[in-house]
Amino acid sequence: MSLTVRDLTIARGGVPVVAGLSFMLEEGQALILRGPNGSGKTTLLRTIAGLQPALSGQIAGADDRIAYAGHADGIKAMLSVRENLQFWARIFGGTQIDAALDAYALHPLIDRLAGTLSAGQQRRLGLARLLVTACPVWVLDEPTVSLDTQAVTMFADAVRVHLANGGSALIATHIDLGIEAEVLVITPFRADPTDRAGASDEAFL
Amino acid sequence: MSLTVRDLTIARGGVPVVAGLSFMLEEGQALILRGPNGSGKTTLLRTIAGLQPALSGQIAGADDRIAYAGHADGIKAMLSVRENLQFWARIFGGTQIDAALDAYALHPLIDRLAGTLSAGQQRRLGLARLLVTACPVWVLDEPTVSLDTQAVTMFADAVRVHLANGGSALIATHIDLGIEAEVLVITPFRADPTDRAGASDEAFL
Amino acid sequence: MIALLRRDLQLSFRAGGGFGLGLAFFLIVTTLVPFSVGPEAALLGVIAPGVLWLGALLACLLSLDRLLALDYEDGTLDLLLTAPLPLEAAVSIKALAHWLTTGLPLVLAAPVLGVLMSLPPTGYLWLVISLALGTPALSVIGTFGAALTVGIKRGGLLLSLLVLPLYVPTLIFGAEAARRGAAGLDTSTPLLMLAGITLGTIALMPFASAAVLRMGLR
Amino acid sequence: MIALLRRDLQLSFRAGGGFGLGLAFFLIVTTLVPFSVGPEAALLGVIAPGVLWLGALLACLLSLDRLLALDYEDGTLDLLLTAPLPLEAAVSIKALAHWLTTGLPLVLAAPVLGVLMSLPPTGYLWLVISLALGTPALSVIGTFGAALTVGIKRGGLLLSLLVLPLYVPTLIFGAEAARRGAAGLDTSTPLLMLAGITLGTIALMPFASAAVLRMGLR
Amino acid sequence: MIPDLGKYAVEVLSAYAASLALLGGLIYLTLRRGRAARAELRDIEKEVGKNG
Amino acid sequence: MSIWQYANPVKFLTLSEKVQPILWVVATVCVVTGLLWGFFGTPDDFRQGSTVKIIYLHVPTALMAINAWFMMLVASLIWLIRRHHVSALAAKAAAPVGLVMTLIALVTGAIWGQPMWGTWWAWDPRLTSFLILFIFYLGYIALWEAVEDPDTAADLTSVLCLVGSVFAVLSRYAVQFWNQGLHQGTSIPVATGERTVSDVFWYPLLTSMIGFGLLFLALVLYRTGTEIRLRRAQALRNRMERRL
Ligand code: HEM
Ligand SMILES: Nc1ncnc2c1ncn2[C@@H]1O[C@H](COP(=O)(O)OP(=O)(O)OP(=O)(O)O)[C@@H](O)[C@H]1O
Ligand SMILES: Nc1ncnc2c1ncn2[C@@H]1O[C@H](COP(=O)(O)OP(=O)(O)OP(=O)(O)O)[C@@H](O)[C@H]1O
Ligand SMILES: [Mg+2]
Ligand SMILES: [Mg+2]
Repeated sequence: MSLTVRDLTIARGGVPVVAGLSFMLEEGQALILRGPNGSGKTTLLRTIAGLQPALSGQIAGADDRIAYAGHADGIKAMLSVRENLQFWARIFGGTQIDAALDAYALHPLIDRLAGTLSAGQQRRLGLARLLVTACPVWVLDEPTVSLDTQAVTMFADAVRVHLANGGSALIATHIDLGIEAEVLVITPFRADPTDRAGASDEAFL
Repeated sequence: MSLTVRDLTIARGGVPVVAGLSFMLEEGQALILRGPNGSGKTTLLRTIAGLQPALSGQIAGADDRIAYAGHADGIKAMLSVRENLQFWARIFGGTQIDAALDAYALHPLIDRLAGTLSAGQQRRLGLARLLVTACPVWVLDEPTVSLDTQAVTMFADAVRVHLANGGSALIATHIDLGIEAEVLVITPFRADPTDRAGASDEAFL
Repeated sequence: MIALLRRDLQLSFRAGGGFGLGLAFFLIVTTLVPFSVGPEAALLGVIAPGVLWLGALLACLLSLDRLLALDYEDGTLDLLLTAPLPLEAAVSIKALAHWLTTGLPLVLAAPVLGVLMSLPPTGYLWLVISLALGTPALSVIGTFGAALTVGIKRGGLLLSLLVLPLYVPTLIFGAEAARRGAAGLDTSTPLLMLAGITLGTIALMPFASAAVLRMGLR
Repeated sequence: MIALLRRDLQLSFRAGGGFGLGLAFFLIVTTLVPFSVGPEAALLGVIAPGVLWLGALLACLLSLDRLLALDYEDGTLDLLLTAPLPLEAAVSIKALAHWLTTGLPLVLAAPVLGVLMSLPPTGYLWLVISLALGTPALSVIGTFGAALTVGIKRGGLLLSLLVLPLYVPTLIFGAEAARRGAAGLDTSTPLLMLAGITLGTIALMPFASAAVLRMGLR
Repeated sequence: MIPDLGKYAVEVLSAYAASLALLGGLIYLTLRRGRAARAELRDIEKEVGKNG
Repeated sequence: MSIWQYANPVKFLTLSEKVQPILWVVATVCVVTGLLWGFFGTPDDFRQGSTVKIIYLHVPTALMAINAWFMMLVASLIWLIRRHHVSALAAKAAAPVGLVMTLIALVTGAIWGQPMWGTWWAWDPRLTSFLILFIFYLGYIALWEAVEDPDTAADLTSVLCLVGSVFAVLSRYAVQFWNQGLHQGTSIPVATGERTVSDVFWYPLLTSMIGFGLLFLALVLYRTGTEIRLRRAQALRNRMERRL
């Protein structure tokens, strides 16, 4: 089943930021989202993940199939790496965390409290969480922030494996990830400021 | 006056992470700090900024000359961009914020509450803060996280101007900044885990 | 769901997790009362049931700001929202965890503090019963307040302001039951009312909390 | 330094800044007391000075967790530490801002709440005087507590726990002065002691707070 | 002119004074905020008109 | 043509601009007449003396305090169900008015209580419920102030208003139960005897009540207009910013 977005308009703070966006994400495919700061990437990803409502347009194939990873990783400083991963595995109905630990070379850190990890190590843990959710669609917002080159490779490999298994990924980023994927630049879909259809401010204009 | 670090050993969480590190940062010079995740870059920068004590070694030329920018930007969500910058300008004894606004193209956002900016816009504001402090030594920890390419250029330009004015900069990063500068890789200075001289748990070994 | 409960309990026992802090607060407030109103045992005995109830309520209240805000800050709430788990259930579990780590210890500790406050001997049983019946309502109502203020930085005080008036009926019936018990009067009416409030809030509030949480996270 | 004071005041008046919340908490706690101990005016009148002091103290206490923690979370404290401003001064300014936004309103509101609590008429003046003398000490001591717990996530309850014992002397003398005033007795000794505590803490605590803060941020 | 209020003059007058003061305050603040809003909107509308 | 068309802010503004002048005039006339008539034109009560004149302030404001909350409840429901911005903003606009009405009722009651009962305040159920209402107003306003996004604020405050109303009713019963608990029957007869107000007092009181009702309406309309303008200004500013 593919993720289909049709004629989507989204707003942030009552202002539409992206309008008329359509795309389709097939199984086994990755899509890289690009656009300058403030162009609405985060807003778009949150909308697709179901964290905020769209102004108009349809999103199909998203329900309960999405693993979202934003700027915050949902990691408890006072739980160990193992406990953090196990918790998320259970919430999503799984139990196996070994594959995730392998993919991001977290075995040496397994009993460390997550709060004592460095910025990049924490990020790796956050990305490992995706692997235990077993969700087919990954929606990732700047996943490689703070990662060193080696860890970026780990991430690219993990994405490739995920795609090979029939998963798909939607990734917003400013840097090059080394993943062969289509690129969607959202700048052309910048919402026309004079067209405010559906925005919560619309009524006041 | 230059920043001189001699035979520095630093620890994080009671464990030494970097040992025997020496370098010198002249006026007008920039130094890029590289190393994989968890190699101790953040710890080193915080030590140099005076936020934590070194285990051994000397740091000269750092007192009251350092503007530090870490992962958190010291930005109040409920103050506008202008108010945030003005506050820091006043704290550091200045008043002019126009140059800083220019350098990071913040004029259009000047009356927005900082909390409503996108990730990259907030980062730009955090970097603009460096310009109002008028401190000669910049100590920056992954400054370009979340920035788009255009903003990275702004940052590189700002650093170049700062260097041309006799300032200096010490920057930890994983990506390429486009600044001509010496690179210091800290991997070789990784502390020997069996040698725990000076660490807080030394006494127990 | 059990995973969530387990994690919440686990976290509360970790350093900085706050288990026992509510209890300690209860203890301290209760000991401060004699300092402020004077040490006469007769006076203290009269106000003891009320003060103990109020102290328990405040201790409950103060631990509320950790209930959801921590999960909000580190992104756990966003992720839970996208997880295959109804938010109503998640919210109920969190309220349950809160009660287990805060309310229950308070109930068990109350008799000890009763001694400090010269509570009349007849009062102990009723104090414990009324607290045991009433504190679950405090946790559930408090979860609603925490959900309302989840997006607000350090909303602790605002949370108190919103939640305290909602606590009024529970407090009135609870303290009334404890007072009547201490005075040797019949306690059935207030206890019944208290039980009614607790059951009602447990049944209905999770829906309000989940709704409010969805709005706030948007 | 004036910039810091100005910013703190500005922030407290902004949305979510918490100005007035301490006051509201004071009001609510005071109204909850009759609900828990019963409505008799005679009884309330006796415990009124103590309850009002305790309420003011708690309101002060609860606003402490915003005092430094917000600045810690967004990195402002790290930056202030590297700024050319003695940390002792910064900490004092923060305590002053806290008193202006929390303590002072409490002092002014206390007489109104005295009415609700059937405070004897002779008590008003002394209540206000004792609060005016005592609340600055509460802010300064509280800043120390806030500095101690600054690195701890949602340390609000722990903070309360650490600070409450430190508040005991202030509370004892303050409540004693108010009680004696209400009873028409001589209040000079407790008031003198109270003034002494306030002056002493204002002079010395900032050093302790700054020292503790430096350690905590390490 | 003022009617004889007997021994309760203070109470009655202060009740009226306090109420009118509160009402007056409310109305004053309401009007002030209303004016400010009108002025702000006018400025912005003018600016918007200028820019297209 | 349904009345929902006035849920459009602009239409609402136009209409309320038209109605307001008349409304203000009538409200002022009624309030002033009622108060002057009551103050100058009525005799003293044989039992309460001249303090009975306080009734012309106390009762209308007490009524409006409750009605304002009721109006907010209705407006909140409309917002939650039909998402008309005007109703959310009207609820926001009404809250401070209700707060002041509650405060006036409390203050005049307290002043009245001194000569009548010999105390400013007693924990009588009715007074107590009013105090709780006051606190609900405070919390409601504080929540509006604390949430940045206006629509989220509207959502959250609406739910608070609903849940708060349920608990307010509960509190009312709880309080009634509580104060009869230890004392059989309070020694304080609030408003007994006065229920059958004689005509001399009734007509000025009625005028005053109508006046306060209209005044409330006028204030809410005006304040809603203010809120709409502020939202509109913000919307325009956002739009300009985007264009830059
Ligand atoms: C702080 C003190 C007081 C408060 C908060 C207060 C509050 C109230 C409230 C809430 C109402 C209800 C309005 C209604 O249900 O229609 C009311 C009505 C009334 N009050 Fe008071 N009251 C106070 C003191 C007094 C005193 C001292 C008197 C006179 C002895 C008084 C006389 C009345 C009268 C005559 C009414 C109208 C009753 C009716 O016909 O509905 N109140 N007051
Ligand atoms: N509280 C702690 N207790 C124990 N070890 C810690 C603690 N905090 C950090 N560390 C460890 O210290 C090392 C240095 O961390 P630091 O944050 O300085 O790394 P870094 O070079 O900045 O890495 P990154 O590129 O990921 O930001 C890491 O290996 C980390 O795991
Ligand atoms: N609360 C808010 N009120 C008004 N505007 C907002 C608010 N939050 C965000 N915005 C604006 O919405 C736009 C989209 O923000 P978003 O975070 O989606 O951008 P982004 O593409 O993720 O940028 P970045 O690359 O910097 O993370 C930005 O221009 C931002 O300034
Ligand atoms: Mg973003
Ligand atoms: Mg780092």
